[in-house]
Amino acid sequence: MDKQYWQSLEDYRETKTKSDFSKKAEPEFSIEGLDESEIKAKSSRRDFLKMLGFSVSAVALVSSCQMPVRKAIPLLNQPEELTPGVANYFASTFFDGTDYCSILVKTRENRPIKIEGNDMSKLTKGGTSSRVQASVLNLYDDARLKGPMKSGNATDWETADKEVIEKLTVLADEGKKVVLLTSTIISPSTTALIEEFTLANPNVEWVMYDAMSMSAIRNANDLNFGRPVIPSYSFDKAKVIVGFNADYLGNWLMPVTFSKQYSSSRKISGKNPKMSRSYQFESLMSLTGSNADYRFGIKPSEEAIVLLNLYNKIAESTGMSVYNAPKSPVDVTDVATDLLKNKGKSLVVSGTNELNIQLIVNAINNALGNYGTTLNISLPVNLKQGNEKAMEALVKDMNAGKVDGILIQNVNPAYDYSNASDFKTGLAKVDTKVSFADTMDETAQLCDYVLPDHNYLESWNDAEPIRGSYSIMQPTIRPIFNTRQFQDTMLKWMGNDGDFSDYMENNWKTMLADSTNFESDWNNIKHDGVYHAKVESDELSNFSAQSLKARTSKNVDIELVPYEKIGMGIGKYSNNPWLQEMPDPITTTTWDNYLAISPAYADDNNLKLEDIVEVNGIEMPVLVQPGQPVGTASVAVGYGRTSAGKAGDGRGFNAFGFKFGESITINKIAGKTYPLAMTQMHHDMEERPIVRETTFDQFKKDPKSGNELHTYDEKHNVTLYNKIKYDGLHWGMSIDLTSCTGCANCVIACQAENNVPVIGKEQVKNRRIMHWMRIDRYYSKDEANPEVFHMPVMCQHCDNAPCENVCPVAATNHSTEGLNQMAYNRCIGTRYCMNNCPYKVRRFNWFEFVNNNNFDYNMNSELGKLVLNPDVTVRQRGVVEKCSMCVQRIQEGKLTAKMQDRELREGDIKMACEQSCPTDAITFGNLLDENSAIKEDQDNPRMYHLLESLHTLPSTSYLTRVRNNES
Amino acid sequence: MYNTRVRGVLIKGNKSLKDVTQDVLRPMDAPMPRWWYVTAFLAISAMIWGVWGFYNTISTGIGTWGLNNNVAWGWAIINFVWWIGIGHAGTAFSIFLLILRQKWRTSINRAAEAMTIFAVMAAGLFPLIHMGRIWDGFFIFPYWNTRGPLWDNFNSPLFWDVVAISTYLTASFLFWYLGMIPDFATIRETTASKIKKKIYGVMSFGWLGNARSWLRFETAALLLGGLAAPLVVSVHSIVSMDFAVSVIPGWHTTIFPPYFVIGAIFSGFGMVLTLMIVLRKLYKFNDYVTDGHLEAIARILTFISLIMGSAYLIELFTAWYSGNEYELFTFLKNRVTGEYTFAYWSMLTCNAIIPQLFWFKKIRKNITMVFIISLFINIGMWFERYVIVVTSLSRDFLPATWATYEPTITEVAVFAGTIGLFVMGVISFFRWIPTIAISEVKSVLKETTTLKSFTDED
Amino acid sequence: MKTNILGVYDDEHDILHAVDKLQDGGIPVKDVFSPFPMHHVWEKLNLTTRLPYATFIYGVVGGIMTFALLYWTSVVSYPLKFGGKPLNTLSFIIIMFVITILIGTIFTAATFFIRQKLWPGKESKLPDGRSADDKFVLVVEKTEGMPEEEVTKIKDLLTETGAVEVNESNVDYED
Amino acid sequence: MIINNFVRINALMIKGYIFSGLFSLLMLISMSSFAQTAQDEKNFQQCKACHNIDGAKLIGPNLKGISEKRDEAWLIKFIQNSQEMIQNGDELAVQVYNENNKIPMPSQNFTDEEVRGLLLYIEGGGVLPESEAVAQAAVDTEEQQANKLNVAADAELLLVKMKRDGMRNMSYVFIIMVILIVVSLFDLAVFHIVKARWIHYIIVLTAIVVISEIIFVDATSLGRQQYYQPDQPVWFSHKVHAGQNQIDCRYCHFTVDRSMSAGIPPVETCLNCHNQVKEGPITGTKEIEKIYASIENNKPIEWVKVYNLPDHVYFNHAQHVNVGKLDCAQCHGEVKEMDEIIQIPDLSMGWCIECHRTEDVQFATNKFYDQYKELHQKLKDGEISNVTVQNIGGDECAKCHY
Repeated sequence: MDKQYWQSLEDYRETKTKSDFSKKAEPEFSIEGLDESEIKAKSSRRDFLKMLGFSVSAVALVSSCQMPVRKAIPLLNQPEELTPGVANYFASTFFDGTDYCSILVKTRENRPIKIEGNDMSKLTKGGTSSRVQASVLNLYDDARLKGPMKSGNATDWETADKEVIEKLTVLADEGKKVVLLTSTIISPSTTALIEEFTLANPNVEWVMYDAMSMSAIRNANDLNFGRPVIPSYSFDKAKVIVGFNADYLGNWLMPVTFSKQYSSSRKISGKNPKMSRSYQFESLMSLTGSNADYRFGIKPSEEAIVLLNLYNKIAESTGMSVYNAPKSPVDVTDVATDLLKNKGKSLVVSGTNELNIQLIVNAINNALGNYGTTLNISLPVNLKQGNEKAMEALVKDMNAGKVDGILIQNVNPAYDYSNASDFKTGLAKVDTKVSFADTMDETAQLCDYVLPDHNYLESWNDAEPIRGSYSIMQPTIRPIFNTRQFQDTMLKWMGNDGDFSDYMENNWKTMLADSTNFESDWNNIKHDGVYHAKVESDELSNFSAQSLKARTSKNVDIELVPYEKIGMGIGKYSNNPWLQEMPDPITTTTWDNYLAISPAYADDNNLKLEDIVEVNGIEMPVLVQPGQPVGTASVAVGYGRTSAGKAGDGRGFNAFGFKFGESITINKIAGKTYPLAMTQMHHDMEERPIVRETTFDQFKKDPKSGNELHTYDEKHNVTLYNKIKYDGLHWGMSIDLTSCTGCANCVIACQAENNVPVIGKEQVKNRRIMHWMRIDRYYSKDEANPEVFHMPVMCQHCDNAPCENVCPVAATNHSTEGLNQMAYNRCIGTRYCMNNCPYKVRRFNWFEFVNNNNFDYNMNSELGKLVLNPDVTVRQRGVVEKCSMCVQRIQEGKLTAKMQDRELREGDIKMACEQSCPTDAITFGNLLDENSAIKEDQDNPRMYHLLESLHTLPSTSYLTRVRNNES
Repeated sequence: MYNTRVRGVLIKGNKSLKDVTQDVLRPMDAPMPRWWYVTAFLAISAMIWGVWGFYNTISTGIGTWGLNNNVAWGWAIINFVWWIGIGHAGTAFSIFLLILRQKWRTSINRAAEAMTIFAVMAAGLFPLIHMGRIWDGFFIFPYWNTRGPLWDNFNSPLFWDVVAISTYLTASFLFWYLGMIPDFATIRETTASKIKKKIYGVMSFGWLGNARSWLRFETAALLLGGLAAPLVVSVHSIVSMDFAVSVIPGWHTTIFPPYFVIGAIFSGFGMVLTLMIVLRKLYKFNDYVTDGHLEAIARILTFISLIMGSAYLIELFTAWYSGNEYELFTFLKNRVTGEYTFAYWSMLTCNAIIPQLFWFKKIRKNITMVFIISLFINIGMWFERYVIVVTSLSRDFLPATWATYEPTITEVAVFAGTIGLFVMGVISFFRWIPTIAISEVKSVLKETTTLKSFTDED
Repeated sequence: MKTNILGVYDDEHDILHAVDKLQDGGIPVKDVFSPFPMHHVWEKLNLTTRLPYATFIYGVVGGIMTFALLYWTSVVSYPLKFGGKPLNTLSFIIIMFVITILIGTIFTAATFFIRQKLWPGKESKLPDGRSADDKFVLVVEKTEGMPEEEVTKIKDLLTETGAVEVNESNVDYED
Repeated sequence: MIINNFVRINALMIKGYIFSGLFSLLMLISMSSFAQTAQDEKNFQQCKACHNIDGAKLIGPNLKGISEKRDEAWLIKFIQNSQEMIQNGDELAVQVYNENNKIPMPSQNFTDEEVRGLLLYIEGGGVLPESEAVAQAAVDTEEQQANKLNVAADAELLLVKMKRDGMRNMSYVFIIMVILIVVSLFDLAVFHIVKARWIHYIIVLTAIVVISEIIFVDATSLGRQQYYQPDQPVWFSHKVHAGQNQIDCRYCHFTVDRSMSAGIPPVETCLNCHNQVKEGPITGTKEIEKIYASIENNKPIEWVKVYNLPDHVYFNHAQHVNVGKLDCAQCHGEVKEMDEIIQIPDLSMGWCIECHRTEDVQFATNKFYDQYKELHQKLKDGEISNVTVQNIGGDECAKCHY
């Protein structure tokens, strides 16, 4: 173990001993096994090897020179559960104020290195999203605050506590208004704590704020059912799903849960396959729209019209009141018919935060009898509790000088509030400003005190995303910095010296009042990470119909649609280089946002990719987006952070100022361009059989439909040599293109698992992205409303691998288990294999991506390197790398089986991409195992290999894309 | 080798043996001409720039080049193949014409062989520099090691390349040097300078020139030539296998070996033509390198150009006839009409069309025109490699991965450096080594002067 | 000390006649120095070389050795699978072919240099330096105790056949 | 080369064994003739660390009346190797083990006679007859014993020194060779002192061959650390612990059969015994003090890692020790004879592969291998006689490099 690093880590937590709040001492951070990764991090050895190659003789002369001494530092006291070199998994919960996910945290030597999905959860069912996958890197973010700050200077907790408590006491005594501004809080214990706090301090008002609010749904349900709630949705029970600007597979409410549900209703298997049908009406090309069976482009202002027309069509046949509606721009008869055919088994959702629209949606769902089946009001979703009315009032009050103290937790309105400048001027008028932000974000900068919260991987918490579904967040690492959990701070201020984990446990004692053995139940819950309480659906009050209306659509030039990108969301993780570099599933753009305009508009106005336009005083690059409805433009929020950190600052522009459906004028700035780094520049399949598709009807008639070429190729492929025979093990993977939504969760999962470096915008622009797996996206048919295909491509592990033949130094060859192995240290970097790979899945280390100031991302930071997987080599400059089919996982699985003296079982080994796939599109297993799922996929009539006419005999196969539509 | 019948007069001006010695050696004794310094300065400048390119590449990484995940080979491989092609002329001249008993080669083969050596040296730099980890480059040799021992992949065309090119360089060098030994002895015996006598004495290996040594010499030369003859075919065939063995559309084709060999000879002859015109101009070797020689080369070039043209057509035909959509796309959509039209049509024009001008006797006889066309051939052959390497890679099977390629300044620097190296090598050769094989010319002198003029034959 | 009688000729045809004449006259011609190879002389002097046989053996041995190496390394010593091909593949032929030539070339050249006793910096012992330029030199050994008239006869014969100069030389060149 | 060194090391060790064995035999013969001698008291020093004869219970139980409580044969066996008995499932032994917090009693290198003497000594309450006490002072065997035990280690150290000096000599040879080349070339070109030129050629050629060999060998060993023996922060003798006291390797390196890393024991593991054992036979209290210092200062001991693998290699101890049933000594050499650890193999890839090619896997016993149906069939058919690691892909890249 390297000394320097050790010391610096010590520095990081030199004050830890002082803050004695975490009495459940997590084990010491450093142990012997860590050295593997450590060596990688310092790479002194690699430098040495480099020297070796350069001048052998010169070095040989002085070969008495010493090798670097490596220290192995054992633990003073080794905790029982910790075995150096063996990974531990802890069930925990990801919740950042917006997204919820039940997770397992993989730790090595007590440092989290990977997030996996938790199969025990009934909500997320082992799925994650790219943001969840990348969140582990936030833990090792250099931009995190190292300790409490006062007016921009470091202070200590005693001082900060003393001063803040003093101020708050004064404010309380004077009865002046203090606002606790938080993100949505779904933790019952935290809620209890905050309620206790507000009870003790009646001058404190608690306001929850969401950057992208969904309060209209709550308001509509309040009107319709008398309950201001968001119902829980069951996409799995719906036969027909109609979405209106609701990107439920990407960003809307609970994308992981919905993806699981959606894909489960579209799994084609068995003798009588069933498949749901999805319609999507949207004003931009969203991930959901790209996967929908039918997609319609509408303007934001037309949404209400279309919905009302749809309602009228349904109402006509169900005998409900019909309202006046302008003529729909889209013919909704077919949709209505389809919905009516599936009454009670359909679902209509809208993502537009407009009361009127949500009322129509509710009315339609009511008319279809979907309440109680696909929507459940009595099991409400606790996410998105933010109320923009309250927020507006707060900003008004602040500006009026009516607020004297503000405590800001987990929100950044100075950046993401639609009227951020008002918020900022208001904030300036507040006397006492305390932020609990863990980085010096835009809001924290304006605060007097910044009392940094733990990262969620360092915290205790619980969550109740949907009534009755609980999950637990537990720390998986000792706090790296001198931070303190927000809840602990609250407790401290309330004069409670206990810490939040005790508070939480007590809270759970009351919640589990019936429990006969709390200790064991509580331990079980902590072990599983989730707890599903038995909830009785309460009686549903009658639907109280509201009058519905729709204004005629505006006749303006362009209506703007702000949206969240799959990776970046609301910009909270702007400083996460993994997410910044994650190619957007639709546009494949990295590192930037842009104004997406329709091809027709681009032609008319002579705009092309990377041109710069000006909208409302903001200059932005243009991206021509097929499928962007005419008369609309869309722009992603979450960019343009100014105080996020090295990776996030100055990326793109801030689009939070734009309102949904705002009409804009686009002014071209002639002669100026702005480079956009995209990972894919050609969007047409060129009529090649790459993604094979069929429709569900055709599939039912002939399961081989769309895949006729497979039979042809199988028959026509001849070979000089015999096929390789495998004994015992032959790893294979299959990817169901029908299930895959292209959400890119797997891309980040792979990056986290395999130490894939981040290379920055410029190199992405040079088409050198290092991701071992990419998601190819093709458009076909109509440019104005194309069909979209997502296809994950990684190394296909061909049995007749073209790459293996051409490596002169035998650095890549075939294993007896069917893997195409790549020995990095043998590679001399001729790049011949990259050329000869027809799938172009091999990656070259064009530069040294580790410890290189030109690539100042997580691998150039002592802290950031802690996320590296110690089982995977960090590749040197000049070597080729590629998907290894997570061979470290294979080896680990085999070893476990051997140690347990048993044969390998299905599910022993899961690939990083497979494990957390929210749609279960990826299957991995032993092709020689007759009973395995992968074998079943191999025999599936939909199975084909990518570019199988080349007779590369890949071990990875694809299943035809089936769309449930007519064309 | 020496005593074969000759078709016409090879050496004009009724030279005596003494004249030959003096004519060839005169430039070596003359004071350094100004053009030599100017050229050397330019060449060394280019080499220094090239060294910068090398340094930049090795210290920072291949990322300093314009390559990307899809186009992993670029200028380095293009230039490598181009240089290797040029390097074919020497052996082609010496050995093919030797086998074909073409006597007129005697006044050109030395220069052509020298060109081979320097071109192959320049070419050899590219596989080196283009390795990602040049410091581990020794892995490519199958030497006894402590890794198991772990050997190489003998299926890899790159390994064949390494073997073929080092063999070619070795064989060419031995052949070249063997041929120079008698000439060094001539210098040793005729020069007035003591230093020269010493140096060339060492280099001449104590050559005697008696009957037995001539017998063994000629046998050895014939044997080396005979051994090297298949190399001329095999080296570029193997280079072509770098492409032909792969699966990439536009590469994966059986026509490549003959097509590459012909192309190599084409570019090699083109370069020989360029160099001989310069040499003859500078050294006033008009009597040795006669118009007849140039015309003979021009005629050969015309013929090869026709082969090249038909190869291009056949490529298109096979692409169409195969019905393979990837091949079709690469040839018809990408090369002929697509993004790389310019390169494709430059190649076609320079290689297949312009040399057809040699059909006209007037152009054939006009040295300036011949010189210009020879330059076009060199450029055209460069474009041919560009078309092969870049167009195929940049748009292959999966459209999602398609990427374009543009060279960076570093790649240009490396190329310029190798040109500098080549030029420096050639002018050093001009300066310090007899540019015409004295003994060979002498052997044909007597027989040819008495016959009908080679150039006036029609 | 060996002494040689040298006849220096200007013309290659003259010296060929001279060789014939001398041999007809029963005078053994020891050697002929020329600026370029002359087949006729070799025939007259009955000179042969076995270099081609050596080359053939080098080639055969080289080819077999190469195959042995390739086979041993890729099948016996460390078998690795590449691209679904058998361990012992056809592509060996290419390397065998090239290496055979390489071995043949290097060893032929080496044999030539060794046999001819040529090495860098070897002292050259030419009886007459001009034979490397434009003269043809006929060498007749003046054996120990060769009668004077015999010497004169040879010298006359040389002059007769067109020698421009007739000299005696003590240079002991190694043949 | 590697194998040669192994053989040499082993040969030296064997010499050491024989020597020390003879020595102790002599000692024993001379001692065993009478009971309750000074030697018994000496031997009891080893017991004293954990046992009182009378008084408070230390790590182990009190020994008063032990001969009556337990059968003598059982006692002898237990004292000589308690671990083995426990592993063999001797009920009483397991019971004793469990009663004493599962701290194993280190095996004692006593003969039966010695143990009987010890038991007599214990019976007598730990007091020597007066005459013996006098004799004890005369026989100061402690030093001798230490010397004896060091013989093997000395042999090893000698080898290391030889190797290191050899390396240094190699660089001298290198320089001499270069000088030789220069001198002979000068002589060849300028001085002509030696007339026969073939002598020059032979000298130059030989020198070139030698130089190449040196460069090749040195370049190969670059980045390797064969015979690496760094000074450790604590002079810890594996010979005393693993050799003399026969503590099982896994007692301290306890993660070896479940983790990739064998694990360096936390200081608390040391304390299990060194709570009581406060004085060592060789260094006295000096080194053991460091354990207490570490605990007191809350600072772990920074051991220097000896067996370092490059970062592109993945090695798992559990795979080899637990699954492959390899003995530690197979890779680490006779640690039991080393004071400070020295790296025996060169840890080259060839060294790994060599073993993978020859070593059998637990093909018949481990159910994991049942899935290799073809191999099982071949075994059955007698096509192959054994299954080595190589047979199941043990020489493939991705088995270790990923």
